[in-house]
Amino acid sequence: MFSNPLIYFVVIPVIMLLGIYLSRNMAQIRTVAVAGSLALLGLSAWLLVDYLGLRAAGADAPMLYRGDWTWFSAMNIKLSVGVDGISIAMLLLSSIILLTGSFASWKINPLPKEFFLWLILLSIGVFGFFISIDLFTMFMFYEVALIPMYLLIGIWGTGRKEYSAMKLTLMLMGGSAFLMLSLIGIYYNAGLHSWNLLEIAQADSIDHTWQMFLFPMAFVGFGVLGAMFPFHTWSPDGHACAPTAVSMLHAGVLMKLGGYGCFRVAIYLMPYAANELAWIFLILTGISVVYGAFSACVQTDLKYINAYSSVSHCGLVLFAILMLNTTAMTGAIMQMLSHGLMTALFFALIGMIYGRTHTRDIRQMGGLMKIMPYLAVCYMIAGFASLGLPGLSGFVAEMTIFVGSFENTHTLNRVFTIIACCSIVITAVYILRVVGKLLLGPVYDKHHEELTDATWWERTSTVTLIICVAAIGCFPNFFANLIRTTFSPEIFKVLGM
Amino acid sequence: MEPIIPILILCLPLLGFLVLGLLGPKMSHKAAGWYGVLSIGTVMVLAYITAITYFFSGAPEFILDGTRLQYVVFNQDWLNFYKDLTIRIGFLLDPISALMLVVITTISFCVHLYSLGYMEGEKGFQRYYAFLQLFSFSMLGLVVATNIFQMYIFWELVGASSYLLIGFYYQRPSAVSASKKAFIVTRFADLGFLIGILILSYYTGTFNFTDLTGSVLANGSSVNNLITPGVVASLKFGGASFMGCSLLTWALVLIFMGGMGKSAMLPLHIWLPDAMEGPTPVSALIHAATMVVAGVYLVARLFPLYLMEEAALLFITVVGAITAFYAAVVACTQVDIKRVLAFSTISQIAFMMVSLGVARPEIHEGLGYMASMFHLFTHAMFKALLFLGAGALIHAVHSNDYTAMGGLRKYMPITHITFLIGCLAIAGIPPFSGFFSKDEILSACYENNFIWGAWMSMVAGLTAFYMFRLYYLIFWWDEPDYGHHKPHDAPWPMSLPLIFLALVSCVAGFIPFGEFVTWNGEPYHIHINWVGVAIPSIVIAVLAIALATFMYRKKNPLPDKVAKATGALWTAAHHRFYWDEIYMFITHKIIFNLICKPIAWFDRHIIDGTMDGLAWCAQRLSITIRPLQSGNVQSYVYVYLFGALLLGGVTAAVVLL
Amino acid sequence: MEIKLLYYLVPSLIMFCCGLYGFLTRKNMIAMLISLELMLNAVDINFTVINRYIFPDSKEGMIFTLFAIAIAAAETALAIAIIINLYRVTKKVETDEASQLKG
Amino acid sequence: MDYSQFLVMKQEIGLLVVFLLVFLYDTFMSKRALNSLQGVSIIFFGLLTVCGFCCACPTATETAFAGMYVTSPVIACIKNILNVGVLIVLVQSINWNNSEAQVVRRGEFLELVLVTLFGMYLMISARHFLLFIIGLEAASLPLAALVAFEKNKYESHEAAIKYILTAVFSSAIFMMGLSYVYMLCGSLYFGEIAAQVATQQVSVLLIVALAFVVAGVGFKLSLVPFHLWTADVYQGAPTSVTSYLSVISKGSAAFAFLVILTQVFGAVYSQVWEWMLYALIILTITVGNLFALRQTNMKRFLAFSSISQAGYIMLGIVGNNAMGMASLMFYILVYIFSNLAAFGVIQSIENATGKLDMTDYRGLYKSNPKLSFVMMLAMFSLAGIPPFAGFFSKFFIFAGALSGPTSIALYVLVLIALINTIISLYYYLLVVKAMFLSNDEPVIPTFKSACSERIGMWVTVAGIVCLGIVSCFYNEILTICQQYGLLGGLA
Repeated sequence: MFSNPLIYFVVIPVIMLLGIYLSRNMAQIRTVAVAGSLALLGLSAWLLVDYLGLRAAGADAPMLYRGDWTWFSAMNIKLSVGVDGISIAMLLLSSIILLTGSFASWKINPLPKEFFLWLILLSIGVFGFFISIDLFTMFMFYEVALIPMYLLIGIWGTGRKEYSAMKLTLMLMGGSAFLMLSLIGIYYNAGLHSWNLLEIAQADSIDHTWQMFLFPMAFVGFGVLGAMFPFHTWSPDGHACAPTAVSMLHAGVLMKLGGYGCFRVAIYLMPYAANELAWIFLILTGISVVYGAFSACVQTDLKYINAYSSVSHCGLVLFAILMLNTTAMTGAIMQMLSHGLMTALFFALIGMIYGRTHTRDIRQMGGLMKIMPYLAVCYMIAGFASLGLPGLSGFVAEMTIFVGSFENTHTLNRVFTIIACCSIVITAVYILRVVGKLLLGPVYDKHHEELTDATWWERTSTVTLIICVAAIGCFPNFFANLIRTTFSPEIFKVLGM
Repeated sequence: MEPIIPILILCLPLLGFLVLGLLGPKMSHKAAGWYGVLSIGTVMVLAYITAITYFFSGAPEFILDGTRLQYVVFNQDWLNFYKDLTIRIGFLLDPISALMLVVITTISFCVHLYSLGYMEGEKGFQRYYAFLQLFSFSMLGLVVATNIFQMYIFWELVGASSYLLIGFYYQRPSAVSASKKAFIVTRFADLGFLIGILILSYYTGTFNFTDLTGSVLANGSSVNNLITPGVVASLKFGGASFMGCSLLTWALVLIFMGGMGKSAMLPLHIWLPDAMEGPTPVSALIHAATMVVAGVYLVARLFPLYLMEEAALLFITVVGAITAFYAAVVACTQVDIKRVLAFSTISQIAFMMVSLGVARPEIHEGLGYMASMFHLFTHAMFKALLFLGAGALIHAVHSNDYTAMGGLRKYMPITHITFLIGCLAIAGIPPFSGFFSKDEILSACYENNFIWGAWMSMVAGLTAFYMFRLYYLIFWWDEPDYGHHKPHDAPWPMSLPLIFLALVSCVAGFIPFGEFVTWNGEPYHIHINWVGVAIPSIVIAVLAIALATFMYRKKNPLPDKVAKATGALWTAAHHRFYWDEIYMFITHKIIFNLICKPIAWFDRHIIDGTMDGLAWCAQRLSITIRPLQSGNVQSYVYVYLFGALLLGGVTAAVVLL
Repeated sequence: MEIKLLYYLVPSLIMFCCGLYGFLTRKNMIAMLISLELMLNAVDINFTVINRYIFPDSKEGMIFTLFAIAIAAAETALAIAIIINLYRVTKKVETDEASQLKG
Repeated sequence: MDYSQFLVMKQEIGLLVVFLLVFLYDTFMSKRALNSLQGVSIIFFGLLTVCGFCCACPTATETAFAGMYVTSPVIACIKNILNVGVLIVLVQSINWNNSEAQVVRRGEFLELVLVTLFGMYLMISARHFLLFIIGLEAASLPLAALVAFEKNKYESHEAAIKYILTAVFSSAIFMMGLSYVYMLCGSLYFGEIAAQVATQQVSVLLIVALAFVVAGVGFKLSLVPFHLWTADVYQGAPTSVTSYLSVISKGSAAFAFLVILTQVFGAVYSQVWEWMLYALIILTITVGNLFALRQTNMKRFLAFSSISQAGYIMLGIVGNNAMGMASLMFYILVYIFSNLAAFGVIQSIENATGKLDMTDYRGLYKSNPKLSFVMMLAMFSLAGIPPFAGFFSKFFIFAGALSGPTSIALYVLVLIALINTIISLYYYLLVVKAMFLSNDEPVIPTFKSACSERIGMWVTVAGIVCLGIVSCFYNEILTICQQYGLLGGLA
């Protein structure tokens, strides 16, 4: 079991949990958190290289590093792991954000130990989800990732934290209720006595009528986490109240679980229904894209702006997935990466600004460029990434999505593609509105003039993220190939390509 | 051709941006400034070498049987979508890109040099140079694009660097809002561009310019006769149409929409006057000479495609003609000298657009195309000259308004002479460069349709009038009180570019432009139609100048009277025909108040309310059924019994009936 | 006159319902207990006569009745004990009094 | 008569022996020795539990007394599960039972508990309604005495009187229904009734009788609408008794319910009681949840939570196969551990400070981090959050419910149940919120729980953490059920 590298994505966090449990002071906690996340990052980087090597050497299985360990033998539930390019991209993303999140919560207070314990439990869920290919294990890790949010927001959050934490948890769990039913339904209706999604996809034996019933549930179940309209309402409140690292991890990684799940489970296993019912969700996600952007235009709280922006961007992910072609799918995964990184950057910066000014209301701030140029410049870069400036990650992802979506010749798809394209303008509006209000112009509050610029750990965190954002933006083909060339043969069959 | 020089042309400015951006704060002003100047100077030399090689080496890859060819120096895959649909980053050499290389690097170099004096001592000097370098990089990338998506990428980048430079004085709210406006308006236009690209690329399966336009070019000069039906079909997307127009028309019009945004065509022009909030050298570089002509360049780049859809060309012509007239009228009434120049820029770019719009292969072998490019070239020089001159004036009197100027010819002779040369050039007085290019444009217009010719002649007259109005108001008119610090000519880094550009404006007209740049690469021999076009337009220009002299040479009440007499028209023109107010109304009142706010309200109250409402319902329900648990054991038993009987009764009824 | 099964079953049902009625309406717990006893006895009658009339071969019903009687006695004893305890605390044996735990 | 038949009843006899030993110890030992009474009985009972796992386990289905009594690995398994639960209850109650007010009655507590357990054994093993009734009453009546245990507390009496009156009423109804069944089938043997039901036409009488039987057992299980006594009794009874009532009594009743429905009335499943069960499940889960929403008394809150949990347990019956049965048993097992963990904390706090209200739990994490941690795990497990055992039991119970022939109605039922888990998550999180999120100064001061209570909590926490992740428990139960379940052992 321990000869499989993937298992260490769960083992390392478990060791981190132990380490933090045994730590006596803040320095030790930080050491464990940073060392552990570095180890995870190293592991994912190694995995990336090794994976590409294996693929280049001709490994053409849909998933590599496969491992199966029987768990509940009677139900044939296994701990099955395996990764393809998409999972690796997600693992890489998660470890980067965990690392930067650890830096961003350098001075977390109160109860630092508990904070990191929950944060790492959350990351266990995330990593476990991305390496699993067994529906049961996947679902279990999915829920593991959800529940620490309640405490993380509830204890360390700000504002209406109790309400938001409760709303977030209940809505996400509501989604997972649908999901659970759908997964059990898939298991029984596939008739394979197997939870392994590769086998189910291969057999494609789910009855078409049942697909029509199970697909919407799976899609909605994951869609809630992917902030699909009208189930997105947990996101603004939740993000607004969450502490920095949690916002980063949640918007950066957890919301990606939704998109990943929609792709991996809903569409992969039920292609017939995906084809038949895509239009419903296309409308919903298309609305998400524009709706989130418009909503962001009038918000005054930085985190709300960003949360609505996430609704819009994540809506684009689901939107692209529903286009059911490789290009759009590639774009969706790139958008996940891109959005994960840049939104984490955003939330990190907002946390840093909030830590200094003690307000997130853009009406009460202004001219921060003069006071804290480093943070302001980073914010601007994040903003540019978000509005899709070439050279940063947002652009390549969105363009891939648009080109891919336009490939779908159905009129409805075309119309919604054009509607979705409009988001690039609206995004520019709200991003520049914030930049203009917050960073530029005269200093609003004279008391702010004494504030300091970023400290070294804040710089580490932001620089890491910016480098990643720029890397994707400058060398997109590397990532596109990583994702595209590893679409397993089944998916091509599914999509009729 | 070795790719090393082209790569350096692109990389040096990028490197400059990174070095100045990252290390700038640690550098002295002087070091940063000179680094920038040297960097762009090197690029200029390299660009000249490239252009000269292209035009004059006569190598078979550049010219074949007298026809100039498109030559792809390098083309690197950047992002592959599907099949052959790939974004590449490359370097395309052809007449117009070589021309643009020269124009951009020249103006950019002048501006870099000029800024050494103009921006001296400004806070953020290094940042300024970094942005200039970024802009130069993006603009160069744009003009050498080998495919439409590369163009789009750099198109966005120039937009961003324009944003950064307009907002350079970021503590000034007006600069911030101007930069925002510029970005958003052009972004909106880019939406059209993007959709156009999507349509075009989906149906043709390629982004490459050589594939898109090459087939047309390869089949000879006369599109309508010689293209094989198969090529037409593939480019016309098999006859697909939408709302009465072919999809190709839609694609081309949408792409042109991107050009309308960048080139400030009506109704997307509103950002350009505001963009004057940026430092004046920036206005000279970006908002007069280079970026704003990107739209023209885009149309020129895809010109063979446009030829296939005359409807699209007609659209361009109409938009250009209206814009040209509108901007010229507004320019007559503005107070801020930079705004006058801005509107003049809009008007002149519209000239180029019209020229492209009226160009047809059968009319003087596509004269309009050549004229447009010619005008682009000369306009870049004299408009940069005018802007830099304006910068020197502003530098001297610390105000943008002509009311603060007057009689400056005595104090600032170099500025005066160079500015006058610029005015003469733009007014179309021979032998200055503007005359030649404008003359070609008017010829093309007249050849296409008399109406366009007459209309554009009128605009040319207006141009001469407002430019000399400006000239007189600055350098003659009445001298305000300058106090102790009399205005004086600028230091040499600022004067040198002025003199250089003035010289260029004097002689550029004699370049046999048609030998180098034509729509299909075959040389065209310029001949001036003195009787039909040139003489009348000179006469119009002279008359207009005379009128301006009469009205503005000395302080007199005539201008006020004229303003009063024309009343509403003058006020409207002064307020730029209320376009800003209309936009304000649409964006704030309609989009912000009627879309964004209701959506936000809907989200908070309906969507969120539904979720909270579900919770509330559960709570209410919980309270409603509370009496069930009354505490009295007999009521419990009632419920028990009732439940048991109901269970049995209903089941019996269902099962047995 | 032949005494049919029904002649037993109907009265026993009536008895059961009387007990039910008493249980639901009487406020005094002792009275309620008596009503309960009535119901249990109705059940006993049922078992006995069914055994006697329909399935006379075995004695299942009879034996069941015997046990049921014993159980009923135990229940009553226990209930009375608890009622007495309650009476010690509250000096009342009405059900209305014993309804403080609710909601 | 062949007295060797008694040997089949190994577990019952063992229990009787333990009961007698405790009784004798209680009666004849000196006052000082009585201080260790509960310890001694726990040791005895522990031995019995261990024996139940090792040596007393039948390897096949065995019957006695002309088929009135049956035992099989499945039945032994459920009894063992109950034993474990009782053992934990006994350990947790040491502190309370040795308290001054309690000391005169401490022997009775143990003896009554053991007697009720004996009744439950009979209920589970019975294959004849006479034995079943005896078991049922033996399991119910002593509980009334236990509920009334705190003599100087008014609530205890009120709870007891409500319990005994409803219990007797319910058994009257049950027996009335039974008399009709007897009339229709002529026998009280499960097997014979089942044979008759299978051959006869469905009649009104049968349906009414079935409804009455369901009501009678549903009372024990506190299914809505037969549940109204539950909250009051749970609140009024001593906490140890409440915990016993909520897990052991409920667990045994659930299994008995499964046996009666599937073994006796299995033939009319789809015709009659499938829909009854659907209605009951939906009502039970929903109403239980809705009431639990606004409770502040912890015991009352857990009472309503246990009502809705009973609804989930019922889902195991819907599957009507070995998988469903195994899921039901596993659910009971996990539920025992989760609920007892919660009650352990409540009891510990009640013993130390007398506080029982959720508002008193505010800021508990600051003063008693370990207790609140245990409570949180219990809540998460009850709510079905991974990686705790509750998640697995819930998943399996849903999977079990859907394992039968697929019908859309079944999916809708499960969907409603799943949506209800969100409501339940809400109120479980309310407890967590009070303990962790509240910024108020803690009402409950820092204290050290008694050793026994801590042992109890450790055991339950271990169960919460391990039962799910370590797969052998569920695997084992499912294997037994598949081998000796409906077809082999019970028919």
